[in-house]
Amino acid sequence: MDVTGPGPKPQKRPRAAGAPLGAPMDGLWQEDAGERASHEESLVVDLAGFEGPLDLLLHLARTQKVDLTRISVLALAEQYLQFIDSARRIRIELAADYLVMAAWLAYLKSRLLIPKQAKDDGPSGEEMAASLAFRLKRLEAMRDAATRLVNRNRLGRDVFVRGMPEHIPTERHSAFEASLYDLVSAYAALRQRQAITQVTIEKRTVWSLADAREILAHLIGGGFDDWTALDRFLLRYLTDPAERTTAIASAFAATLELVREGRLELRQDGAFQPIYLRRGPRPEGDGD
Amino acid sequence: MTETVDDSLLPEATGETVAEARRMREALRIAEALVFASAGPVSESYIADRLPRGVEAHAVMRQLRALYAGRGVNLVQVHDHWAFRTAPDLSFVIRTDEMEVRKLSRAQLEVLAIIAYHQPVTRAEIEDIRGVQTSKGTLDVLMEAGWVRFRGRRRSPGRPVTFGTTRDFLDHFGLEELRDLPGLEELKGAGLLSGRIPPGFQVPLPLGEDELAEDEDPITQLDLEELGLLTPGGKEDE
Amino acid sequence: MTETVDDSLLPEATGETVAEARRMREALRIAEALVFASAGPVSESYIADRLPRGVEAHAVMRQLRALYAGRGVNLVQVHDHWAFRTAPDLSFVIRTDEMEVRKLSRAQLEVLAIIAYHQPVTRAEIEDIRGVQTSKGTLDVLMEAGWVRFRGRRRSPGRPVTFGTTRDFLDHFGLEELRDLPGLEELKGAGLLSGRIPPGFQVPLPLGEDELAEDEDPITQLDLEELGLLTPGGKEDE
Repeated sequence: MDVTGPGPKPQKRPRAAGAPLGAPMDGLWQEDAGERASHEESLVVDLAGFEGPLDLLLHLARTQKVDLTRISVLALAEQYLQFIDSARRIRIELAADYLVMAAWLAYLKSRLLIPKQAKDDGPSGEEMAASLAFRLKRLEAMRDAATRLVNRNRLGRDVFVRGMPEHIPTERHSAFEASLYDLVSAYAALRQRQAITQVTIEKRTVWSLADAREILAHLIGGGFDDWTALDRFLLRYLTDPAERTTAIASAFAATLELVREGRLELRQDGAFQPIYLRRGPRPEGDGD
Repeated sequence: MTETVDDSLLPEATGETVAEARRMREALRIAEALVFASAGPVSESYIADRLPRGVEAHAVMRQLRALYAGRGVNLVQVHDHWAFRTAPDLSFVIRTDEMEVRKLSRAQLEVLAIIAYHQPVTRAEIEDIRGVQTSKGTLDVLMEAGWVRFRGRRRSPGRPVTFGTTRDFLDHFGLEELRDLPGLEELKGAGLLSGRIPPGFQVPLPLGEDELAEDEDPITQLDLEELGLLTPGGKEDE
Repeated sequence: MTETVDDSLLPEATGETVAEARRMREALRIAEALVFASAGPVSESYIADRLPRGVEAHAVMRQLRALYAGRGVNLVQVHDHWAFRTAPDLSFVIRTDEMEVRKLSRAQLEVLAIIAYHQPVTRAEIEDIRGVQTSKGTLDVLMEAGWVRFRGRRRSPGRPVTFGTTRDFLDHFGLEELRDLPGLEELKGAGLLSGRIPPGFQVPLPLGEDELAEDEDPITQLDLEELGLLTPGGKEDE
């Protein structure tokens, strides 16, 4: 992708094996799966160049070197999860988006591997995979479109306006000029200025109930018609071991709240058994 | 050169056609002067208001465009506006080192493309396509550049504001209409612009950082005990 | 049109003259684009430096001038510099409505935005939101622009006049209705408001144009007279 910005470019940059520290993560995925373990020490995971989990997935898909319609979603999920695991192992702080995607992919993987149950009316693993492939394709299409757009003949670079305009005809009947953007940004700036606040919010070291709710709501999305032991995936990917207690507490409290609102149902077969979730009778909630 | 056009109209001219040809010639001159004088695109209706009576503005503009085709300066249409622009193949002569076109970051460019191809589009939809939250300032920069604008509101719960592109966007990227966006038809044909994801599970949406209430305290162990959520043997609330 | 020029050169063309005609044609295009895009008159030597080899700049410029003679735009020579100018007889078209378009000042924009979002709003409330006094001129300018109007009177001590926006306001800013103004979420989403805003911060949803607030009375003839906007006796003074 050829963009004029100084933005990061997650292009494939071939690296020699045993690349020095600071090598882009690309090297990681050009290793053979078998070799990976032995090279792990010298590999550095770098998320800086990526714009979110979908971008990372797209990059991984490209390294499969096949048409996006024919990617193996299973292999892709596997690669992504390994990537997240190695990032966690070397204690890279990952944004929640990446972790939520990991939880979702772990779930997808389980759906793809475990045969569909007869009474199971939820979306099949294949449907989920198709949906992911579609989103990757769409993102790639937009990337290409952006490249084509920016490479057109642009005003001020390839094509020029009259350098010495004699008069700018106006159609405005008003003697004043202002755009909606001018108006709205003036308003926002004014309100911001007036709303000075001394409140400073400390960085959270624990999950708030709101965090947990938000994450759960995003994960539930439009699916979950059947019982799913999702908490396993959530906990595995969303938390540091140290934070696990608070995460369990918050996630569980959030779950109960969602149950009360009818957005979720819960099932547990016995003490210390996995907790199953499924969509409740009012999945949309009351809207927020 | 308009001379030539008139000549071709004149050979067997009656009084009527002579007058008509003269009107057309005058209309071409006026339209040419109006558009030439302005740096920005001039609306066809503005031109029409200033043409001699009985002359059809669009026909005039098309004839003027033909007159300038292949020249060093071309007449281009931007939606329902017209502008003179230098021929793209001559950029090498005109470009100087001081000229700088606005640089876009990868994220800005992507958001711009999504807005252009999917408009009217809400912020949530942009984020859904990119799979990531739109960072502060991205939309702001695009709006400040005058390429993106608030379009209206979607008639759906919450009535979210929709974004679209402006005429300046078309002008800047040399597009006559949105229909001329490169690859638009193929993308539509491939179902990539419908916004509809195949049936099945939705891939998780990006987490909106801002959507998390900031006026909320994290839940503590103590709170949970108070709420009875951590009492051993606590009954599930189903 | 350059086609025509070439044709006239071509009748008995040998390979040599074809090449020469092509060079001339290219030289005309380059000169035309250069003069068009330049911010001031262009010196002939500057043009000469950019023409194909073996073409004589002055001959090119004279031919270009002939090409534009009688057209809506003419190529004129000022000492040894060249520039395009509107044909003198067409100045009436260019000058017609020489209404100077002014940009709204920061203060005017702010007051207008407050009126748009918070309407119906009194002057005291505007000042309260802005935290500064509003000069009389500011509201006058907005009313004169046709964007702000008296809406009614608040049923509170002193019965202060309330302000609101007009239909022209919506037209100018490309809004279908007041509810299309971006709200809190969208302002944040577009990066215009930062995430760090206190809880309880709200962006009001403006009341539609024709709706009166519960504590609002419509403005009457009598009110307008009182405000000195109508001369007694009902003669409008607009």
